[in-house]
Amino acid sequence: MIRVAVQTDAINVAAELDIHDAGGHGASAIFVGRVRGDDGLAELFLEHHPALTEAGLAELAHVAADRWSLSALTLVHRVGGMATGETIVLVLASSAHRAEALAATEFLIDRLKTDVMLWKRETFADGRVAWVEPRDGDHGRAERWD
Amino acid sequence: MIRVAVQTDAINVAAELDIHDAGGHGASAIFVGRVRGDDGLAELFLEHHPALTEAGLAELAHVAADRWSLSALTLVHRVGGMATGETIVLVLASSAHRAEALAATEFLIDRLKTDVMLWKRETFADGRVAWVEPRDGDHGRAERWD
Amino acid sequence: MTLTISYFAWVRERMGVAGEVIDPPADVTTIADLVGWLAARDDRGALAFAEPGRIRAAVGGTMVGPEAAIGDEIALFPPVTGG
Amino acid sequence: MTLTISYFAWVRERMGVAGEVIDPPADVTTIADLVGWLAARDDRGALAFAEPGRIRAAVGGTMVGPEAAIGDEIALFPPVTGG
Repeated sequence: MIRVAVQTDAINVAAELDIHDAGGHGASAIFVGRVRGDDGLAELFLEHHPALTEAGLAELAHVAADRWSLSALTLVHRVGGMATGETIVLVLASSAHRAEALAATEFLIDRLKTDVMLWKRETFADGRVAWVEPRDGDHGRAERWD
Repeated sequence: MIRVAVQTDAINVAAELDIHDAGGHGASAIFVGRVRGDDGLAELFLEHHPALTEAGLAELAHVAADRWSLSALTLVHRVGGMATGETIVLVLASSAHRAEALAATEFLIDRLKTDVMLWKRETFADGRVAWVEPRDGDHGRAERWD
Repeated sequence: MTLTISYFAWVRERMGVAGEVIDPPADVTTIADLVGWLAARDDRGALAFAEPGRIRAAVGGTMVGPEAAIGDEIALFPPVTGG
Repeated sequence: MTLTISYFAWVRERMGVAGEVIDPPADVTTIADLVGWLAARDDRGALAFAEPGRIRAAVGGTMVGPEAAIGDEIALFPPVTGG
């Protein structure tokens, strides 16, 4: 069961876990990414492509499902404006075996950052606005899976 | 904030997530291990040492907190009898950076299987009872962290 | 060839529009050609495409490199930063 | 030397008790010596400790190897299988 969503509504981690968890999988690995407020950030805005962002997430999900033996996979990415502490992204991968669930989760979060049409714009408390630049390390982490 | 628990009560993943999540960490990696019922298992019993099991979990938690930069760490292991689909173990690691949260979670779940005084006994639907033998792969995975 | 182009993030901001329909000259055959042509076309193009190496593209919904052929539906955007 | 020993999992089941207080001879100085002595002591010990290589131990709350010295509080058990 693969579930992919791109949404402006807040991500409810517990509810997603409930939906995902219906089967009682042996092992579930989960990643939750949240808006960090540690350098005066007031708002994070995620710009997306109306069609290609969700298509990109769905493609990544299918690559993961082909590569690892997964019983369920959930990929939810928030877009639009969000405050510090709010959840940006949720990855949930389940398998009979922990190594598969953990590897798929790590793959998905790494590739999300380099392969899907999403752009972060930060607004700081002092009024400054800046588009986030990709970090050098992100491409290195993403390429480990090639 | 490190939280370690050994309990006979069911593990409430959503509630643990709420407690852990109070700080709004940048990245949280989570692992949920459940009782698999795929080969006729009726009940899993986890035997533990009244003092050393929790001490072993706490030691692992502190090793992880020394090794990675974590803002919060939760380690909950269930003991006693449990049915298929129930949660055996929950690992929750948070950090400002995803790589730290993911690595700490993987370390903890690998080492849990080799370093903490816990023993699994399986009772099958046909009445057969067997103590679980460690899997060869578990020691290999645990030793990656040495 | 008539192209529908959409822009995202700071490329969109610098271009001042989310997209446009254009008809570039016949010698514009690749993404790199198109980016060069837009950069030379006007001030906003010069601003948006001052550093062609920082521009990414999708043609018909597929991410492509700068030497890829142009197509009916093109998206031009900065490196992605999701997750 | 008087030792308090506790047994776990199938070691406990085969020994028939969760623990006991024992006073082994003076030449029992290591965990390996103790396991060998228990295996020779009676039928249940022979059953529980038939394969000494599969026995793990903790002394005073710390996991130790077979060549470690015995101590007041000893736990003997099979390889762990948590997680």
